[in-house]
Formats: sequence, structure tokens, C-alpha cells
Amino acid sequence: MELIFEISEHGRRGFIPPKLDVESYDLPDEFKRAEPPRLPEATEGDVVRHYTNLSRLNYAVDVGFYPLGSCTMKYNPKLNEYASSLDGFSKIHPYQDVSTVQGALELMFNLQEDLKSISGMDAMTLQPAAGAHGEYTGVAVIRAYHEYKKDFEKDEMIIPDSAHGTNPATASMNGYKAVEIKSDKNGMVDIEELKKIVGPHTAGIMLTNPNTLGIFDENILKIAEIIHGVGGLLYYDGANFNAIMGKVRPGDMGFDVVHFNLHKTFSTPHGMGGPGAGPIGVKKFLEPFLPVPTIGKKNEKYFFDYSHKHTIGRVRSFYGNFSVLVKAYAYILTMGGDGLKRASEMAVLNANYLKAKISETLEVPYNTRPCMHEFVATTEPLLEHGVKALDFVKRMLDYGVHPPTVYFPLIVHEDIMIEPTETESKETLDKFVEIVEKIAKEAKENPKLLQEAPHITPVRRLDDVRAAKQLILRWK
Amino acid sequence: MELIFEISEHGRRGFIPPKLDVESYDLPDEFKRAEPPRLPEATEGDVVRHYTNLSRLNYAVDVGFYPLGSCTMKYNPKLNEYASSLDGFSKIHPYQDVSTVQGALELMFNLQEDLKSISGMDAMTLQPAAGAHGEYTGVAVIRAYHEYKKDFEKDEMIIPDSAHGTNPATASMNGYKAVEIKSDKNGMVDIEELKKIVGPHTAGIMLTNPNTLGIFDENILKIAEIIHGVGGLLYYDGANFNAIMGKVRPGDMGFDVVHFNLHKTFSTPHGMGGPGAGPIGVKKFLEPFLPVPTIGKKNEKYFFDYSHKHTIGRVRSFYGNFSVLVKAYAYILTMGGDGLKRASEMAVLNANYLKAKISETLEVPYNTRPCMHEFVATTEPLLEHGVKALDFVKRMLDYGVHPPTVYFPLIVHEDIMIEPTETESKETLDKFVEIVEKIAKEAKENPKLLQEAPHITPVRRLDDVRAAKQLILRWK
Amino acid sequence: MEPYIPHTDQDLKEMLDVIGVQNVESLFSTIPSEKRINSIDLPDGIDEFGVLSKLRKMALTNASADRYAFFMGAGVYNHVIPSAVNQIASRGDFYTAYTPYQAEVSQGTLQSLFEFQTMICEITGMGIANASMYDGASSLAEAVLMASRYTQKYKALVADTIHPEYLETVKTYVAGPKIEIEKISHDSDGKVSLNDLKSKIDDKTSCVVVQYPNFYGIIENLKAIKEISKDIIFIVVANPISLGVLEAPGKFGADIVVGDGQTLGIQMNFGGPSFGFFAIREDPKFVRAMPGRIIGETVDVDGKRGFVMTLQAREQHIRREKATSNICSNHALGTLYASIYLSLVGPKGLKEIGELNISKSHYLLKRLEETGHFVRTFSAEFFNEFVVKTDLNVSKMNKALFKNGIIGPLDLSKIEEQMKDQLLFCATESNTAEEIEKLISVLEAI
Amino acid sequence: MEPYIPHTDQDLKEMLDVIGVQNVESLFSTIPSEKRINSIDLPDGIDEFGVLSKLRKMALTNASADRYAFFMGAGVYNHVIPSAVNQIASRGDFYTAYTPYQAEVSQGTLQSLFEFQTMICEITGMGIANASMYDGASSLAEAVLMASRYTQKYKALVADTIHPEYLETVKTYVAGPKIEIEKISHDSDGKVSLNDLKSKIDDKTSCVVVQYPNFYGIIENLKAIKEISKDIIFIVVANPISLGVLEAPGKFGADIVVGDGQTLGIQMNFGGPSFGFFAIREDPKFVRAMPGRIIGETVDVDGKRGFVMTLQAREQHIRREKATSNICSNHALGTLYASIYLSLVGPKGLKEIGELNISKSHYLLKRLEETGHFVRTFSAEFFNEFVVKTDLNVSKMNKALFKNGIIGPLDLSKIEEQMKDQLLFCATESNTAEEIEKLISVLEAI
Ligand SMILES: Cc1ncc(COP(=O)(O)O)c(C=O)c1O
Ligand SMILES: Cc1ncc(COP(=O)(O)O)c(C=O)c1O
Repeated sequence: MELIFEISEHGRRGFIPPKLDVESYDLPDEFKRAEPPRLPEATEGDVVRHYTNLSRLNYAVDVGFYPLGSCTMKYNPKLNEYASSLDGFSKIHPYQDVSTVQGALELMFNLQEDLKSISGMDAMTLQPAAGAHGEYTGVAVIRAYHEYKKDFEKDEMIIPDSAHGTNPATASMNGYKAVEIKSDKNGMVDIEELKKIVGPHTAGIMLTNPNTLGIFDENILKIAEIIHGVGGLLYYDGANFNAIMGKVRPGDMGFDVVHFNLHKTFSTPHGMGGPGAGPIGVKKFLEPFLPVPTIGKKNEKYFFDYSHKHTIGRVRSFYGNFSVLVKAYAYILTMGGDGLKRASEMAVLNANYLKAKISETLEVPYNTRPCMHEFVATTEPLLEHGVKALDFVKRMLDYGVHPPTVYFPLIVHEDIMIEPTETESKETLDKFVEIVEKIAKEAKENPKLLQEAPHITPVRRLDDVRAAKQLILRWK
Repeated sequence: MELIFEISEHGRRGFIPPKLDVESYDLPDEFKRAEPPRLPEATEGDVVRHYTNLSRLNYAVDVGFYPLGSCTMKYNPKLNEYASSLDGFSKIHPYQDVSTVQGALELMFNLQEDLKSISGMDAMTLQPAAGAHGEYTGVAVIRAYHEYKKDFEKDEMIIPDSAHGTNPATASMNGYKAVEIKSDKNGMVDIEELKKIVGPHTAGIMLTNPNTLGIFDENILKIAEIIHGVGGLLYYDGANFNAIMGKVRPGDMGFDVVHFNLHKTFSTPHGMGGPGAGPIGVKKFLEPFLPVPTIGKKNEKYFFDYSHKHTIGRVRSFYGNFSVLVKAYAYILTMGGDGLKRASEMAVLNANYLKAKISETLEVPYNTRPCMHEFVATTEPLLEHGVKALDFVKRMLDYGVHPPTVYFPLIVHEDIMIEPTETESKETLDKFVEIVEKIAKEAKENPKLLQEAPHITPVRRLDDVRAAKQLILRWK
Repeated sequence: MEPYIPHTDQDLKEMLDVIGVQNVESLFSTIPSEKRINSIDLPDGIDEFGVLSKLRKMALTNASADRYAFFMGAGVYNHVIPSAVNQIASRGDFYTAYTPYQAEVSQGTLQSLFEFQTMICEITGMGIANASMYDGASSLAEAVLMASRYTQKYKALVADTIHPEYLETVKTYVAGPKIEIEKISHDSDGKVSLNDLKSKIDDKTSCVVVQYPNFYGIIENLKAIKEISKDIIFIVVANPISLGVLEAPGKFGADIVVGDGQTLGIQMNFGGPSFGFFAIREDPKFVRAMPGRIIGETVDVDGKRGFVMTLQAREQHIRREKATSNICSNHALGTLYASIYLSLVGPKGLKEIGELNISKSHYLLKRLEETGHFVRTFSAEFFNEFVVKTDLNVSKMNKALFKNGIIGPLDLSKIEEQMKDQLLFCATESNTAEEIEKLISVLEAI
Repeated sequence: MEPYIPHTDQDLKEMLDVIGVQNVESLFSTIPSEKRINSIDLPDGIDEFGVLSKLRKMALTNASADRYAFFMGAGVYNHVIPSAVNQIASRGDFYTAYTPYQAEVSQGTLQSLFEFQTMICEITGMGIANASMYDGASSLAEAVLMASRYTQKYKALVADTIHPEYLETVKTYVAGPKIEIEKISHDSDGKVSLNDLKSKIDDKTSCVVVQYPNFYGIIENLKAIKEISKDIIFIVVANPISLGVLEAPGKFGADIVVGDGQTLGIQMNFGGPSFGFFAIREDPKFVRAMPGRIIGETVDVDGKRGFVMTLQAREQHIRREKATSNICSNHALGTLYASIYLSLVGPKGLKEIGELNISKSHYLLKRLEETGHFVRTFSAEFFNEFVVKTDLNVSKMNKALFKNGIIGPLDLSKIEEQMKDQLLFCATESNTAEEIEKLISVLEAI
């Protein structure tokens, strides 16, 4: 498709600003822009067509099955979109007097309370803008806590080798050394190894549970004991919360800090990569360290609570991604406690069903117990046919489904990581299994079909290497 | 694609109705439905995906150039969509007390006034739901007028052979004999012929001007004189109004009744075939015959005016397609008198430009004067290569543009009728010309390419004959 | 104006050059100069913000259902609409498409219309449905015309309990073909008088028309009517949202079922647009007399399933003055709303919604009766509307309600003069118990 | 809950059979039983109408810009948004897509981000832009981190005229890598004190940060600042909607330009989400220190142009603890709003909008001064905000305004205690003359 700049024509306009209805003020020339930016010049029709056609090149949850492991691409209810677009939510200013935005504060307060119930934590902030932002905030809280206790020795954050890249990156940003802990043969944290590496330097551990293999770490209580034993804290990466709602709470497992990905577990849309929202919850003793403000309630009035004594400060402007919060809150109201539990149950059921079916075709490592909401398979045996995991999933595009995550977690070679979510039906899963079987057969009979895939997409396999070498990062 | 019924699974639900919060009342069994209708059973996600994917199979103005002659597929501004969706317009009931809907009435009143200005008529009704419905209403007014004058002899409606099918059909529905009048060599009403067929039986004539060939009938004043001379009335089919705004008014040309297609000239979207809106305007002496109610204004208050003494009654429930009227009104406000005039000018400019370019490739009959907003070309010479107009335009689908109208008007063989509208750019027209040239070349070199076209659409050429023979009109 | 028109000065120049004229003006030379005008007597165009400010102001003066509770029905109803309906139907790929003349690039439209036809058949219990008419009233008018066209008889018997505006519309439409309309009266229970019906049937009779539930909310006895009217074409005007609980008209032998689709997921819109539906019994001869577009299934050259407009030989663009109707543009977008709505609610939801309407309206009636100010006018069973006579001053009552955020019932005397102090109340699934109690408390305080 | 979960009892049974377990419960057997719970302490789910009724009630208690005139800015602004922006951006094909990991089926996302990067470069006058950060404040924090990472120097000079919340955010972020923040004061005209700046630069200095226009609306003298700060990394926080009229920071030698995108077609949303933008000078080495996703152009195997995420070796999923940032999800949807907005307004529109902001705010100032109750605090040139000191009781004043449908200016004492009786007023192209006169008349009546 042409770029919007390529259909631009000097003199065209897509929007006419309001007429000036007061006297005009002319800025002194020294301030004025010499040359206008080369923005597109197009009619409203041109712009609408351009973006409509672009959108039709996209795969999306509204288009089909999206089993992208770790990303929880569940269906995003339209009710939530509508609710967040109400004028009373979308057209309000963060600095309005609180008396004029009580409904907004009530919603945020309720959401804090609900997330506390779901996670078993004692205090929440809704401020972080995404999962990694929640991680950043949570680890900053941990750091502030240790510093408050004058425990300046603690400079290491333990992170499993199966962890998401944001975990070690977050540790670094907070000035911690990321210490990798190996997984054992069951895909869980190696307890013996853990005992060896913990010590006075241990600020804490960052864990997802279930982890990125979709495996629930059964030793979690033991891990908590070990970490707490050396004065460290446990951070829960909530990206996989969709597996455990109504089943177990991070707060009860010993975690001190937890983040949610509202854009995963609570069905707010991913928006081509964002915005999300990554609220964090903490145990009581960490509440004074939370960023300000949180939302409080007194005498049936809601207010911004700036009273956190040892606050880490702010991690962004204002109070969080409010309209994302509205969507998540609408979702919680709709689902209720019973519905959230059922969501986790069906998510886990779907993953186990798919695992059972797919393990007939592909190898599934660590396959000794039920998985949780996702699982990892590998196409490693197909390497002998010259077929890589990437080839395998690119071929899926020809069959009209979105591929699972590939090459993550790093500890399984040629892995594909499949998370069906609870909103997908058995028929959809069965169709996916059929596709996997077909492709596995093709891999042996006609590997070229995979190596050169995809064939019928809007563009075919793109040259990543060229992109990184000949850096064209903008139109000129 | 699967039908929504084919993805249905017993027990699934896409919407949960409100809970019963009053005591339940049980209808006696005799009234109750024995077997539920076999409606789809699907989740919200299933339904959203189904319709999202269906929509992506559609061509639309938001997708590309749509030069469908006679249909005025201009760009439909998003502002108008937004305005009509405002709660204060969309969530009001037609029987609310008028004091509670003054804004709605004001809008309708203003629209009546604006359309009067644009057309040169004295009174308007906004009630008709489409162009043909406007025709029906207008001809009913003419009939009522003749009957009121006890002129029961008048039983013929004169209609040019180039007319749209709705014109003769409308005449019939109103109990008139449709009398066809031939076009002369210039594509205009044959005046000599007209003189011959008029007489005491002549109730009136239905004309589009410019007509469906895109030709402005220069003899219009003469025609008016002839028809009025025998006591007949002139009906203006406003489908082609987009050619003449700010240039000439039907009321000034001698027309007694005129309809507008708000869904053409005033940019309200066509909605896959409707809804439209077909307001009609009449001269003062016909006002008593208009359907009731129209909108009146007295002492700055708006009211429903039921005072039309000889009203034909109603042609539908309530007052018209109100939300379509909101869009048209928003369009008129945005364009203003100056903008509407410019719209017609650019529509005519685009058509003449395209005609000049395309006449280098295809034959353009009646090409002695400037055309108005559209023109007709013919692929007749390609018949010798076995290529029909239908083949020619089906091939356009492969090039990603929507074909013009074909086989209408009936008086030109193998014709294609092209209406670019004013919202299309020169670049778009130039690309279209290129495509026409390419296809014309292909027609000679490789006619099969056209005969078997389209090749790359979601489905290929469909079997109309089979559809009409093996009547499958519903899923079972 | 400019944001919609792309022509730059440069474009203009180049294009005029190609055409070979000096200016745009000269393209209009074929218009008789003595009638030419130079401008339209309207203000100049204004910017988007200005337009929206004006329109928003107008919209805000209207009392709308987001701020008021509605107890008014009478042909247009305030139902709950799933959020997904509007969000999908407002995709430009749907609403900016034309009639699907080019089937290959219109399968979205065509398949959805085919599915719609099926859904209409299912809920009405009929065999064939078209792809929509303008509204319920004009659908009915077309049904009456079709009956005469098919039977070549020219007397239609119409229950006087159908919506008054539908009756007026029919009366307009029959003027051309000169069909006589005879009204059938109703009994004191609010149902069609079977005796009156019996007495009026003769061999000029083309059809009998009843509404189900009727204008007063009463559920007509279709079975008895069919038994009396026998071979005469039986036309039923149905409220589709009631058909999840009420037996399908097709089951009682209806020949044509028409109605308005507003209740299926479409906003009230001050009365329009919604769409009219039109269904008939399965009959290959009968269908050829049917008005409107019909979508059929077929295959493409590769044998792949696809959908096209079919039986077009009935229509105006082919048959011209002999067409079954002059209808061209229909109300396809409305059918999309209905299809999405029906797909979401499903058979179970439609039934539950029907039951909610019944329970809410009956509870409302009970509470009204308890105030001592309202007495039912008709005794027969009803769906979500009913008529009561009141001893309160109607206009005072409705004003008091309005002040309290309630749009009250329809004052029937505004529609039929002799129905003084008679009110048509409506309650749907959207009326909460809280709203009903509020209404009652306002009434009690008058 | 049910409308989102498809599992029927039949499905459940069949699936459990395949898995080979008795019930769903047993799939959770790996969770330590002593910590298992059986339910969540929350009410059961409610239906759509019920949810919407609750939420609508909450929304209605908020005073929103469709019913109130806003004279408040301070980082979030009430601008006019073309209707087309929201209508296109709310296509599910966009907002329900994930990060474009599979480029072949994500060209819509990727091309639009590539176009966005270009637009950001154009308005800021920079060479390279990323595909977004969370918001303006976190973008700035990341810019400060990047400066230290790149220079290996650990002192940042930050103008005390930047948005206070941005400053707080930066302070949080520098705690980990231990970057020292030193504030630069401002002169009485409201601009950065060049003397103070000069005095504080030393060879530990990694960067200097200024905001343009600054928190008080003042247009900083970027040229002079650059001259003083020379090779130190020059970070400018810019309001993008001002850049149609104000000279681009890139023209003054900015190394990094960040800011918040809310002003480009995004609703106020109570402060979020919008998006942060992040642009740098064109420099193949510098770009490798940049945080966030970057989209690049390439070709497919057939040579057709396409777009992919590139330079991913900087990012957390590849580089893990050595990544340039931990950012993963960004705010891509916000960039879509901005891209559509900028495409619609174009260069001419952006300029006109900037001019409108300038004229409206200057007119507002003049009218305020004429009341005799307001005196300007800073004398330098401003864009659409300015600070005045008032002799009115601020809380009384804002209450009076609110009663009259106006959300008044920001009381700066709420943000900085020492700024008692100082108000930050804002006027944009959305504030009509009528609104301004209304404001004045209310103020005069106090
Ligand atoms: C396990 C895990 N942790 C953290 C994240 C980061 O979340 P976000 O993308 O919202 O920053 C992700 C997201 O992909 C994840 O899968
Ligand atoms: C010339 C002409 N007249 C009448 C009509 C009928 O208008 P509508 O489709 O709105 O009923 C059309 C529509 O195609 C037309 O082109």
C-alpha cells in the first residue's frame, strides 16, 4: 500500500479548524516555525480510506484465533469499549476538583478493592501503564523498602532462566544485578540451586507462577521461605494471572508485590501493542512505598491519597490509564467472582485439551503434569527436514490463524508457546489442531512450503536483516 | 465463509438479558411458542468475528473508488455519523410531547427550509424513506391533485426511455399507465414525439435532468410548456441533483414536484442498500396534498403540522428517516451554499475530465456537449472479441476498483455509466483511466481474462442463473 | 466544505486543459441561461466544531432515553441493545457500501442479508423473506397490494386494532390500484371481532390484516381468524421481539407476515430509520409476486458457495412498469442491526426478553391498578403494552412525570379522539423495578 | 459472564475425556492444596444492562467537557478532535491486535507506526522516532536514562519549569542508576535562567532538560539554551500541537525530543492513556541507545515493500538485563489516533490550530486583566497557557465558575505551595468567544 505521504497533494485538507472569533494575536517572528512540517495533505475521505485499508491488512482478535503464548489474547467485550467512551469518563481532566469527578474516583477505588480481593494483597496502585511498568514500580518499591531499612547490601534480583525479558531488564533499570536461576528438569525453579545463590545480597526474586512454560511451580511455598529467610522479597509477575483466578492468590503464596496485566487477564484490548495497564498490589508493610496518589474513601467521599510516607514518587503523570481501568472494571462487574473463576478454569481446560491433542503431533517438553493456561511445544525434530519453528508458524498464516509465540521462553529450543484463552471454543481449537497436523505433515513432505511461507498474506516473508542494516526508519 | 448458523452450538450465548426484578407473570400456555426459532447460538466473540470478517469481504466507499453511475457514491463524512448518534437524536421517541423534542423538530424544520432554497420549491415533506418512495409520494400528490380537480381523464404518465426503472414502476403503483417517450439523437426528450403523445390523458411527465445519460435536457422549458399546456404536471427525479446545485433549480425550470435522494446528493451513506431518505418538494398549489405531518414553526416553537387539507395521507409511519435527516443537515451546514455549489461544479468537472480521458479508449455516445455529473460509455465494439460490458467491468474488480453501473440506461447497448462524484481526486481518476485502458487492451489480446474475471476476489464469478433456478433463499 | 473535496488549483487547471474548456462555468452551458443561478440562498459552510456545537445544542434540548425513563411504546420501543450491535454495524465497510450489484466484492452484504432472511423466516415461522422494506407500515401496504395483485381481488379487510399510522399508510397505497379497505371492529376484550370478520368476507376479499400483538398490546387469536378467513390471504403484522415467546404467525397459517424491525437492536431514532420485514409462505409462485430484493445462494465458477441478488425479474430495474413494486433502495443496514442482535441474543435470549416484557408490563399494570386511578380498558391477554382509563388529568399527569424524569404513556386521545382519558402504557426489559416504583410514586403524589 | 465463554456442558465432557481427567478441578492439582481457594470474594457477575446502568451512573456524576467549558490545561488539554479520528481508530482490526510480532499479517499496524514515526520526526524536526512510550513523563525519564547510558555521566540538569509530575517521575527513575538531578531555576519572565544553567554545567553533566512551552505556558529560548549547553545532551519536552507554529526543537539542536501525545486527537481520559513520543537526532550510534520499539522499512521475498520491527537487539526480549529499557507493551493505539489526527489536519491545519490557541489565550488574558482582578506573573511570550495572580478567593471563584458550567483554571498552590493565588489558565481552539465572555461575566459578578 502507498504511504499516506505518497497520496498527499499540496493544498488538500481533511479538517477545517474553528474560525477565529476573538481578536487575533500575532506571535513575534522569532518564535515562528520557518518551514511547515511535511505532514500529509489529504481529504477526510483519503485519510479514512487509507486507514480503513490498512486495518484490513491486520490480524486481530476480532478477526480470528490468536493463541499467542504469554499474551492472553482473549476476546475484548464491546460493552467495555462503549462504557469507556462515555463522555463522563473520556472527557474529564485529571486536575478537576475531586468533587466534580467522584464517579471516576469511585470506579478506581472499587477497582483497587476488587484487585486486592482477587490477588490477596493489602494495597494497590493503578498508576503503572503496562506490565513492565508495573514490574518497574514493584521492584522500585522493593528497593525503596530495603533502602528504608538501610539494607544497602541487597543488590541482586533473582530471576529464573524461563522469565520474560522484562524481568531482568526491570531489575537492571532499578540498579539491581539480575541473577539467573536455572530451571530444574520439571521446568520449575531449581531449589537446590536457589539455596546456593541466595544470601545477604538477595533483594528478592521475580517469578511468574504459573511460569512461562505454563507450569505451576509447586515449590512456591518453599521458595518463599528461602527468599524471605534471607530478607528478600517476592515479586509476582502477573502476566499469567489468567490461570489462577479463584484458585490461589499470590498474596497467600507468599508474594509481597504483584502486578496485574489488565490488558491480558482483564480483557482490555492490546491496541496493536498498547496501551495496557499494570496495577500493582503490595502487602501492608510495603504500602508506605507505593507511588502517589492512590484512591481513598472517607465518609462516602473519594479522594486522592498522598499519605504514603515513603513513596517512591511517581512513575508517570496523573493516575494511570484511566480508560483502560474503566474497561477492566466493567469486565470484573460482568464476570463477577464466579465468572472470573470460570474464566481461569476454562482457560486451563482449553490449554490442557490443546496440549493433549497437539502432543500427538509435536513434542511437548516437561509434559508430566497438567499445564495451566498455556504450554510449550517444540518443533526441534523438524530441524532435520530443514524446518525451523519460525517456518512452522509462518505457514500457519496461510491457514488463516495467528501463530503462537516462538523462541520464548529461551530454555526450550525451537519452541512454540500456545495460549488459547477461555474465550475460544472447542471447534476453534480442533481446527487449530488440524492445521498443526497438516503443517507437520507438510514439513516432512514438502519443507519448502514452510520455509517459503507465508504465501497468501498481504506481504510475504519480510527481510528482517535488511531492515536492521539499511535502517529506513521514516519516509523521506 | 461459514454461515452464522453453521458456527452455532447449542447452549452458547452472546448476550444476557437483564435480571427479572419484579414478580414474574406467566403467559397462559395457549399463547406460547411451541418450538424456539433456530437462531444462532454463539458467544459475543463469535458474532463479532463473524461480522468483522464479513465486512472485510465488502467493497465500500471507505475502501475505494466507487464510480457507480446514478448512485452518487460520494464520501460520507464521519462528522455526520457522530452527530446522528448523539443520544439526544438517537434515543428519542416519535410520540414524545413536542415540547420535549424541540431540537429534533428545529432540525427538521431547518432542513425543509434549506431544501426549499436549494430546489426552488415552496413546501417540503421529509417523510419518504428513499428515492423511489419519494417518487411514489410525489406522483400520489399529482394524482390527488388531478382527482381533486375532478380531472379523472388523466391516466397517463409520460416517462422517457432513458428513465430509471423506479419511474415507470411508480407510475403503475399509482394507477397510471406509463407512456414511454423516445430520446432523440442528442439523448434528450424527442420534442416532436412529445407533442404527439400529450393530450387530455396526460397526468404528467417524470424527468431526471440531467438525465441518466448525464445529459442536461436543454429543451426543458419547452417540455414544461407542452406538459403544462395540457394540464399535466412535471415531476423531477432528483437522483441527479448532484449536478446542478447552485446552478439551476427544478422549481425555476417548471417542475411542480421534486424529490431529493439525501443518500446521494447529501452524502448520507447507502448502508448496503439503505436506508436513504427521499424528501419531496412541491409548488404552493400542491402543498395541501402533501402527506402529514410536516414541520411548522410559530412563535419560535416547532410543531407537527397536520393542516394539509387534501393530504394524500401517510406513506409510512412517523416522520421520515430522522437520523438520515440529521446527517444530511450536518452536511448542508458544513458545505453551506458555497460548498454545495462547489460540490456540483467539481462533480461535473470530474465527469467531464473522465469522459475526455476515457473517450480515447471507449466509445462515448451522445458526446457532443459537456456532460453533467456522469456519462455513459459503451464497450459494444468489443463484442467482436466476445467481450461483453459485464466482462469488462468484472475485470475491474481484479484491479481493486468498483465497476460503474452497467446495462443502464437501457437505450445504450453494452453501456457502462460512470459517475465519479466530486470527492474523488484527479489521481484516483487517472488511475481509473489507466485501468480502463489496460482492460481494453486485454479485451483484444486475451478476452478470456475478462470473460473469466474476476480472478482474485473473495469469490469468483457467481452463477446467477442457478441462483434463480434452484432457489435457495434461506439456510435450513 | 473543503475537507471533502480534493481539487487543488493545480488539479483544476490540468483538468480543464484536458477537457479543453476555459473554466468550470462553461461546463454548465447546456442549462438555459435565463434560468441559471449563481448561488444558493444559504449561509456559507462552517467548520466541524461549529457544526457539532450547533447540533449538540439541538440534541441536548431533546429528552432522551439516556436521561429519561420511557413508558411509551405504540410502535417504537425502548429496548436494551447489546453494545456489540452498534460497534459492528458502524464499520464503514458495511454502511458505506451500496446495494450489492457486484456480488463478488459484496459477499459481506449478501451473506449477511441471506442470514437475515433466514432469521426472519425462523422467528415468523414463514418460508421466504425478502431483504427488507422501508418500515412496518410500508411493508404492510405492499403486502396488501401483493394480495390483490396475486388474487386479482380488490377488497382488503383490516382490523381496526392495527397501528393507526399503518392503516393510514395502507389507505394511501390502495388509492392507485383502487383497493377497497373495510375495517373490522374489535370486541370489548380488545381482540378482532370474529363475528364482524365473518360477516365481511365475500368473494371480492383479497386479504385480511391483523396485528400481533395489536396496537393496544393485545395478543390476537390468529388461529380463530385463520379458521374464519380460510383461503383469503392472511396478513399478519408482527412485533418480532415478541416472537421468542409468542407462537409464530406461520404456525397459524399466515400467508404474509410483515412488521417493523426497530425492536431488534435499533435505536428509537425519533421513528426512523428502522426497516420493514416481509415474509411469505414457501411457494414458488407466490414469491414471484413479492416485492423487494431477495438474496439467493449459488456457487462461483470454482464451485465455491456465494450469494447473489436473485429473482430480479420481479423488480423495477428489469420489469419497470410491470414490477411487483417500485422499491429500489431498501433498509439493508437495519437488517444488519437485527441480524447482529438476533445472533447475540439467540433463541434463549429472545425468549427471556419476551418473558421480561410480559412480566414487567403486567407488574406495571398491577401497580397502576393499585393506585386506584387506572382501570383496564380491554380484558384480553397482552404482551408489553396495555390500555387503561384514568381519572387523572392526563396532561397534568404527563407533565408531572416529565418533571420527574419520566416519559409517560401515550395519550390515546391524541390519536383517536374518542379515546379520551385512555392511556397506552408500555414496559420493556429496559424498565427497572426502580423506575416503575418512581412512576407510581409520582402518580400517587398528583 | 457467559457471553464471553463458549463452553457448553457437552464441550466440557468431551474435552475432559480427551485430557483424561474427571473434572476441571483436577487440572489445578499442582497448586499446593493448603493455599487453594474456592471462590473470589466478589459479587456474582451481572448482565450487560446492569453493568452499563452502574457505569453510566458513575459517568454522569463527573463534570465532562460535553457539558462544561474547560479553562484548565497543565499537561492535559481539551482540544477539538475530528470525528473521523475516533471512528477509524475504533476499528477492532486495529485495537484488538497485539504487538506486530507476525509482520506479514500486521502491515496495518506496522505501516501506520512507520508513518507515525515520520510524522513525529517532521513536527519535532528530528531524524528518528520510536513507536511510542507510555506517556510524556515516562518518556522524559527514559530520555534522562538514555543520556546517562550514552554519556556515562550521571548528572542531569532539569529546568524547574517542566511539569512537576514529569520532574517527580524523572526523580523516581534515576534512583536505580543513581543519576543526580539538579534543578535550574527560572527568571522572573518565566524562562529558564541562562545564568543558573551556565553555572551548573560541569563535566559530570549528561543532559539538560527543558520544556517547550514550559509548564507555565512560556516559550523557552531553545537557541540560547543550546548555545550554553553545547555538547551536553539537550532534551526538550515538547507539546506537539504547538509545533505547527513554534519552531521545531530539532532546528535548535535538540538531541532528544520527548513529549505527550494527548494533544494530537486523544480525549483527556482523566489523564490516560495517551502516549509518549520519543525522537532523537539522526545518528546510527545514538539510536542503538534508544528505548522502545522502532519500525523499519524492508522488502518481502518478492521484493514488495513491507514494514517490520527492527533494531530489536536493544530490547528486553532479546537483550534482557542489558536492554535499553524494560518497556514491552507501548502505547501504539495512541499513535494511531495521532497519525489520523495529523493526517487530517495537515501542515496548514496544525498551524492554524496553533495560531488559534495563541489568539484565544492572549484574548483570555486581556479580558482577565480588564477585570482588574488578575495580574500576569511571568512576562515572556506564551502559547496557550499563562499564570496570573488574583485578588479573588480562589476556591470561591472556582466554585462560582463551576456553578456556571465552567471548569476554571488550575490553582497552582495545589501543586506548589508557595504559588498561592496563582492560577494557570488555558485556552485552546475549543474555547469560544462566548465561553470566554461567560467566564469573565461570572468573574465580574463575584
Ligand atoms: C510473562 C510476562 N511478563 C511481563 C510482560 C510485560 O507486560 P507488558 O507488555 O504489559 O509490559 C509480558 C508481556 O508480554 C509477559 O508475557
Ligand atoms: C435516476 C434514479 N431515480 C430513482 C432512483 C431510486 O432511488 P432509491 O434507490 O433511493 O429508491 C435511483 C437510484 O438508484 C436513480 O438512480
